[in-house]
Amino acid sequence: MASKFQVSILPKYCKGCGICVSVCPKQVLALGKDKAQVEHADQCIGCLNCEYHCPDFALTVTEGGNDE
Amino acid sequence: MASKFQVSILPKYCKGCGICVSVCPKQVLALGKDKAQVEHADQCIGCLNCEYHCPDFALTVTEGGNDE
Amino acid sequence: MSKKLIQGNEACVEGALAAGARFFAGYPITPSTEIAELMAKKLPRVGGVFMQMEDEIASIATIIGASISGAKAMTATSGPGFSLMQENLGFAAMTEVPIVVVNVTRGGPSTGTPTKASQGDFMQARWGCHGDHPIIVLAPSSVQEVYDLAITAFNMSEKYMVPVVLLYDEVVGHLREGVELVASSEVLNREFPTVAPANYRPYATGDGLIPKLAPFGSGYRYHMSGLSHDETGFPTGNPATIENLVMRLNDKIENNRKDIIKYKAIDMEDAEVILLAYGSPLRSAQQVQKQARARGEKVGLIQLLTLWPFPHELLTDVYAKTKADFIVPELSLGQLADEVSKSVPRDKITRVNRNDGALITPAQLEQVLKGVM
Amino acid sequence: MSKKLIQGNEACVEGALAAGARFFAGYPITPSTEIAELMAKKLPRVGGVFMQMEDEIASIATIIGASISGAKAMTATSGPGFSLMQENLGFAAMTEVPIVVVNVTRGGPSTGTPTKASQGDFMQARWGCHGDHPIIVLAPSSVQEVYDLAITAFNMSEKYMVPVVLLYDEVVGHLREGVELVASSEVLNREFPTVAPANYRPYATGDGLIPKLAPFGSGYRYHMSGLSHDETGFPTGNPATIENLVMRLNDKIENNRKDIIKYKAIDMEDAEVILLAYGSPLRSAQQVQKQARARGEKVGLIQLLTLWPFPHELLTDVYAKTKADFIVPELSLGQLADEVSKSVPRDKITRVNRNDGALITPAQLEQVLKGVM
Amino acid sequence: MNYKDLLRKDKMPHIWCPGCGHGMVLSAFLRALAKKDFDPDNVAVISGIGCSSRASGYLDFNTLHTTHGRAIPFATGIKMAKPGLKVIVLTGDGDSTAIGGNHLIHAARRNIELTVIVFNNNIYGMTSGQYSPLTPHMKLATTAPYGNIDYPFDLVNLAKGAGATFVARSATVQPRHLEKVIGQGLDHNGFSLIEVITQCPTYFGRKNKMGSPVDMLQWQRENTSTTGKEGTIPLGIFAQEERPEYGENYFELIKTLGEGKSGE
Amino acid sequence: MNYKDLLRKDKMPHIWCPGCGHGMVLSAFLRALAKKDFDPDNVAVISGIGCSSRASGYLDFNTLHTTHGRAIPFATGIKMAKPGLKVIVLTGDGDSTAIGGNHLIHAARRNIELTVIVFNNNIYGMTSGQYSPLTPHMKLATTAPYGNIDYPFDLVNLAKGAGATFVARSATVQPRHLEKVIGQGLDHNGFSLIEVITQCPTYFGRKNKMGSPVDMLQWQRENTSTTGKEGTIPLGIFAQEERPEYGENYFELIKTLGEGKSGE
Amino acid sequence: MSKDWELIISGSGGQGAILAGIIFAEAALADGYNVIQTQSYGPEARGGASRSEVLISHEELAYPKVQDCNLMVALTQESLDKYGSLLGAGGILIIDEAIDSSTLKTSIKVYKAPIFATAEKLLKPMVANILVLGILNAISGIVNLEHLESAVQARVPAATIPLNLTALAEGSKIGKDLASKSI
Amino acid sequence: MSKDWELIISGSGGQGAILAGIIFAEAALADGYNVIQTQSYGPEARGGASRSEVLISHEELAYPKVQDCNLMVALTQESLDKYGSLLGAGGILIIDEAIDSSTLKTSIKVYKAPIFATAEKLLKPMVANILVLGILNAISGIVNLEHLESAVQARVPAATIPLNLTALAEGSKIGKDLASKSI
Ligand SMILES: Cc1ncc(C[n+]2csc(CCOP(=O)(O)OP(=O)(O)O)c2C)c(N)n1
Ligand SMILES: Cc1ncc(C[n+]2csc(CCOP(=O)(O)OP(=O)(O)O)c2C)c(N)n1
Ligand code: SF4
Ligand code: SF4
Ligand code: SF4
Ligand code: SF4
Ligand code: SF4
Ligand code: SF4
Ligand SMILES: [Mg+2]
Ligand SMILES: [Mg+2]
Repeated sequence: MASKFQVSILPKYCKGCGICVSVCPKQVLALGKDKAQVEHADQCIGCLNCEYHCPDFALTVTEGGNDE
Repeated sequence: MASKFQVSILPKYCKGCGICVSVCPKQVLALGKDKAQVEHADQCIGCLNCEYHCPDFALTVTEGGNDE
Repeated sequence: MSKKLIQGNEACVEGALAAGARFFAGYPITPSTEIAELMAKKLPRVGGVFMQMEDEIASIATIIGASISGAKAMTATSGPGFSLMQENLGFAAMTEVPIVVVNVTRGGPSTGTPTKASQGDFMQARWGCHGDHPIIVLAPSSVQEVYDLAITAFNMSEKYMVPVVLLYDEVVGHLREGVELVASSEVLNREFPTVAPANYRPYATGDGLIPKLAPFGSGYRYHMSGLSHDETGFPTGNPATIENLVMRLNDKIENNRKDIIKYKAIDMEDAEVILLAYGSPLRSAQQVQKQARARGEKVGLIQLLTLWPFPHELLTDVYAKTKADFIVPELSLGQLADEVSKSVPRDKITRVNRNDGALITPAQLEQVLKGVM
Repeated sequence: MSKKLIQGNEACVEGALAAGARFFAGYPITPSTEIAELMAKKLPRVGGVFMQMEDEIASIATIIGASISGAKAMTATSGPGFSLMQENLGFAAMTEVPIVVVNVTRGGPSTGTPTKASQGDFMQARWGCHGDHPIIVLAPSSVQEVYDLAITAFNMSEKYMVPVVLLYDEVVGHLREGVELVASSEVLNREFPTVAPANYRPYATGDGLIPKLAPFGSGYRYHMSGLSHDETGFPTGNPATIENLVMRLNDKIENNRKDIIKYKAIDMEDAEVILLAYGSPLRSAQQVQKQARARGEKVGLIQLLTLWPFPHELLTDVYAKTKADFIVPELSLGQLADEVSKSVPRDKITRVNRNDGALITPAQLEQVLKGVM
Repeated sequence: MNYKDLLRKDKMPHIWCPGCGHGMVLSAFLRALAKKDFDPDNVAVISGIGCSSRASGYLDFNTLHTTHGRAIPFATGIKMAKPGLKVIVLTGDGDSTAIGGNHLIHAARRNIELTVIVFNNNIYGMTSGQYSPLTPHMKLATTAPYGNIDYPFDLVNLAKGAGATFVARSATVQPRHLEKVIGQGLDHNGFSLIEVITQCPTYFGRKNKMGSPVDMLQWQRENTSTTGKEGTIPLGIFAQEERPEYGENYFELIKTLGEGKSGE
Repeated sequence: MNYKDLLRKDKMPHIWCPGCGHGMVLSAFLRALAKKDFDPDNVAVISGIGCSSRASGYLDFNTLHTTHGRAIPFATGIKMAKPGLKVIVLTGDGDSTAIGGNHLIHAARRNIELTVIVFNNNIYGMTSGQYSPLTPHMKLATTAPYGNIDYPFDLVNLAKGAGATFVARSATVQPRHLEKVIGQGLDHNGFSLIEVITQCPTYFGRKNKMGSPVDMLQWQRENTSTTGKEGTIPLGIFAQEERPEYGENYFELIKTLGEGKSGE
Repeated sequence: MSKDWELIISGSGGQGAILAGIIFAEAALADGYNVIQTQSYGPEARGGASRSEVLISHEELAYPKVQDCNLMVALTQESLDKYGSLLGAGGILIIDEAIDSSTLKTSIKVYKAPIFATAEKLLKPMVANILVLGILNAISGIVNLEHLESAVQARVPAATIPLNLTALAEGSKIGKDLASKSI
Repeated sequence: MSKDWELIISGSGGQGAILAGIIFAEAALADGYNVIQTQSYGPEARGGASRSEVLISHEELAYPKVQDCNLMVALTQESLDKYGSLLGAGGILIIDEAIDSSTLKTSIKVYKAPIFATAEKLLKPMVANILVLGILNAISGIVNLEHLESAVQARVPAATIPLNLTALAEGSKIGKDLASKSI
């Protein structure tokens, strides 16, 4: 079942530091080759930890679907 | 009767600020024309207030007569 | 209007205020301190800001900041403080923020002889800071000139978006003379951008070479940096852009030498000997030149009012026409004479130097003149 | 002994240590930082002191203090930091305390282009501080020369009791070349007083003009001051004493120009064109001169190793003999060429300038040479 | 307002290394600011020189990148000449406490309204890893190859000792706390200083074998505390005091004298 | 040893104005020093620029009159290059806390063994009466003709905040207390700072209508106290802490590395 | 009159010699002269003999310092001893009656006046500097007395204006007396 | 052999191109050549393509930068794309087998080697820079292998010496192979 939160990562900004991965309480995120990526979108609880910890403004967590 | 303390003032150093006069508990000192002078040598109790307060190293209080 | 009897340093304040100066930040130092003291009195009364800073570095940084906010801003100091200001003088030159820095010179080097006159900062005023940078240096010799050139300093600073140094020695600073406190020239203000903020590129100057910098808070949001930057103000590593920047910064002054270089040349036509000076030695030169002419001797006088850029074209020209001998009196080991030697053959220059804090007297100059004639 | 492959900045450290430097205080700045870093490693191992200070002002003040205690002391910086050091550079000049200041130059003005080469501090090195002051400036062009001139810098500083500036650009600082780490010249140490403390007058120099300053703590109790002072070191307001001091400070350098001014002049005899340079542009000039001679063209080369005092006598002499055209390549708007113009007619000087951070290439110079020949 | 809209998008991504904490400080600052009522035209951000001081370039305000250590006096001039501006200083530990130390204490003493955010990564990042006045005793740096024998400032104590009326400390590992104290600093009527403990994995971390950025945050988690846990670096607000602001005093004086009146 | 024998008699009388407190500070300093066991050849006295900084010239030691504000780094170099010297800095409130503020806090932080005596007359005496960072709020000065809107440092707090291990305050009106705390400062193994409240009758006193030097001392008597009397400026020792001295740490390091060994 | 005046007023630190010079220069300026005023500055100014120089001319002035002093006021013996030799042959000297001028060139016209005695009579010795301006002007006749009065009013503290004007008037009287006697 | 070599070694930030250049220069110095090594410095050095230049000659060297590159190692496609055009006609290029060099001048002699594959085989991709030195030297024959070995030993961390020497040997082998094939 889809989460009501949408996590998006700007690959152009992401530097793959892994901080978001480490602070996500739900293992939503994982490090791909050099960049973070969303692995378990459905698990996101919208805590914003990832976005607030990202040093590169690469992450955005929005509520509701993809409507904006 | 003479005091056992000797107060000497170096006129070359004294700038007549009057500080020594103000801190002497025994009115030993007075301001003359532009310089401090010893007025009541016999009253000196050797408290050293005057010497310690003099900004100009002009005052010396010594114990015993004039022997050195 | 009647003349007022005021000191050089007072005239500096009056001139600055007349030019629209509304911000002063400084740190006291002899023999410039009266400028700060008078500014402290006068600025709050005209709604301006006076700040005494923790040191000279903060002083110049603060006035640059004030100018970035749109104020006409100034500081005043003497040699030791002027040395400390060099790094940020270069910043103002690089970012093209107009400021006026007054250096009332005293005997050097180092702490030297604080209460006596010297002209030992002549070269420093041009070359004190690292890197090729633009600058204008003006040098009054009388109290009236201090007033007038203080206005000119602000005008040139705003017009060319460049730091201007007003340089005069202790004698000129403390002398009292009658002065007409009427601006001899129109007050100029920097030009502001007219394009819409969205299209604004602060350092896009076109052929005029002079940027129109919007004051902070005026609706133009942009970036300023002391790093080599492009037209948008952002740092660049592009060699061509860097070369253009360095060239433009200097060309905006060099291309306007005619407007910037001020001097008075008297009795040049038939001159066999020319006295060339600025600052307090100029006063002796004036007297001696007058006396010599009265005696029928063919002596001319050049007074430099702009020191930098240096008027080489004038000297080359005058020398070509007159082949005159030059006498260069200065309160320094020969900084001015050395610069003159780029345009006038070394052996045509007679140096009169004094470094003891006292003035070069007319009598001393007469002696030299006799030797040369 | 075999050569070691090291960077210019490493050679600077090796040279300084070979010259006996045992004190370094500095503040990091690109492109000089490797000097501080290497000193931090090496000095404690030879019983010397390394200190990282709060800023450049503290850095130079601290090494002057260390030198007053008898240590051979040095700091290293780049343009912005060098600007901040000017006031106290003047103090060292005035009190005659030997120190060595390394300025590894980068693109200016202001923060400029920190990682690229420039020669924009040429004039500042001579004139950056207020007042007429003595100074020596040396300029290596190769890693070996950095090593050798670092030793020379300490030697001259101790011999003439004057601050010495070692000036080289980023390229020379970061270049790696094979270097023989063997002092090419004897290590000199300052002379200490021999008179009894009671008769000691620190600035009584006699004809040699150079004071024998006792290190603090060596049994001579005396006073040093940046105020104009007499032979005893105490402040004076006496005009004649002040004049003598300013003159002596400068004469001790000027009278020894022969010993101080180092240069290499190659193929002068029949030269029709002379390339004149220092620092990284010299490297291109070397190559081009060789190539030109190989082609049979009468091209000479002058490498300046001492920049200040400037070798005007050499240039005047060479020009008088050869009437050659001069080509002056430099990473600046023309500071060097302008100085040359005091000795060589302006129209005989071809300027090659570059301000974009890149080097003047041999190809670029060949082009210019073709135009001149 | 979305805090990311305060960035100059065309300058992004920023130049900071992967995992550098400076971006986290910037993010918290923008989030705090975005919650206030303000016009970006009236915000000025001033910085010195250093990795952290590159921050100003990424922000869509009036931004000024000054000389090393001098951001505060530049900001002082900007503020005093245009008191309506909200003036913020973004600076490094080296920029603000080494070469800029004097300006910091004097601005604190004057109580001029500037919000100063110190990106404290315990090192000079920009020049590749020399120790700073905030590098802990015996830590390694390129200029402290045998361990740093200097003692660091406690920046909170220094600012308080100088008379600062608002002093706080936070850390990148606590982005919400950080955002909150920056927000309070921004609201303070007077000089405010927020020290932010942040990580430089490239130099401080590598030299001192502190592992990845994630490890460095873990170190922060274990060694800082908002509750004063024994043996940790305390985070929180350490001074918050009302004292008339410098500009207020000054413009009050002008009013008293009567603007426009001349003479004595 | 008689303290007056430590003066350079041929330079006396000194240039200070009648009733200037600077001579009282100097006298107390010499009395304190004279009680110690020392060789004048191994004493170095460093000063900056100011009326107070002229003090060095009157003392029969190794004396150095430096540039304005920089006495402390000069002293640092002298001390580190010759650790056997007893190095004392005599400085003014302007010299040490305005232009020299940064060096002061950094020396305190490092805990380098220097005894710094600040002649605090609340004014720039030498340049004829401008306000200093220690001029009280709303007092008059030539650059504060309408009253000083700046707030002053509390120098004791500043030094403590910077990490100084010995901090004291005394006043010229208390020559015995002054002598005592200077003596303790001289004995301290590390950085010591003694602020001395002193009078400048010529500028601070005259501008602020404080009367004669005698009146100014009376003001001190009423407004300072060694017992923490409410509403007065406290005198006494405010920090006295043992922490390894900078030079000690450094020369220990050298020993560990093995002097004379080369290479890594 | 187109004679150029080169005036030196000297005294000890607190006597107001410099202020007197400024006031006199200001009066001369109001009178239509070109004027330059300078003063000794620096260590000398704090205690010791201090000196104010005033150049007064209908011609344009260039060099700002006294070259041939022809008018001098010395308020103390010390200052006369220090600067007296600068006064040229035929110059005018105004001094207190207690001062000894016997070592000066004989061609100098010396006016001795009861400067301090009169000032003390006015109960304020500190007005001696203004009083002496009255004498000086009465003897030299350089400026219009009204201009001198205005200059005094403009430069002394408001509360002391009446006192200083009285002193100036006293000085003028003494000066006229002396001048008439010496004719 | 008195041919002058102008070598560029380029790669991405962390690959050790600069160290490789220094080691090769050091070996050449030991071999009796004159050498100059320089590198790209500044923003480029932090991530992105980095570059080490080495000039090697029996003549004295003056200008310190590459003018006519005749020998090039590129460790990444990005660095070849950036610097490839600097390699002159007839020059030698050494690249990983995965890199595309099709856009270069045809006269260039391209040696493609399994650089990263071999390095990974040694379990340490980070030794690619040393491995490539082996290839480079085997193909160009510039320096005595022993000098190259000593230079490696002097410049890599002590713990990694054996590994790096193995990499160098591997590289030499590959280089000899390639050289022999290309004859
Ligand atoms: C006058 C001057 N001195 C030195 C430098 C070199 N410099 C640039 S940034 C810096 C230190 C930066 O450290 P910090 O402020 O802590 O910022 P970080 O890079 O760690 O974020 C130094 C020493 C300079 N640019 N200008
Ligand atoms: C770089 C520099 N700036 C300014 C001055 C001018 N100056 C000399 S002493 C002084 C202030 C002295 O005040 P303080 O240290 O309190 O000493 P005081 O005279 O009051 O004893 C100033 C501003 C200077 N000499 N050098
Ligand atoms: S924290 Fe940001 S930069 Fe780091 S990996 Fe996650 S998205 Fe990428
Ligand atoms: S919002 Fe929270 S749960 Fe969702 S991805 Fe981010 S950190 Fe994980
Ligand atoms: S205190 Fe000293 S200077 Fe003052 S009057 Fe007494 S003896 Fe003279
Ligand atoms: S020693 Fe005491 S009693 Fe004697 S004169 Fe001095 S102050 Fe007076
Ligand atoms: S060097 Fe350190 S402070 Fe600078 S960007 Fe990289 S991680 Fe951040
Ligand atoms: S001016 Fe003030 S501080 Fe200076 S000597 Fe006079 S009284 Fe003392
Ligand atoms: Mg940092
Ligand atoms: Mg003071």
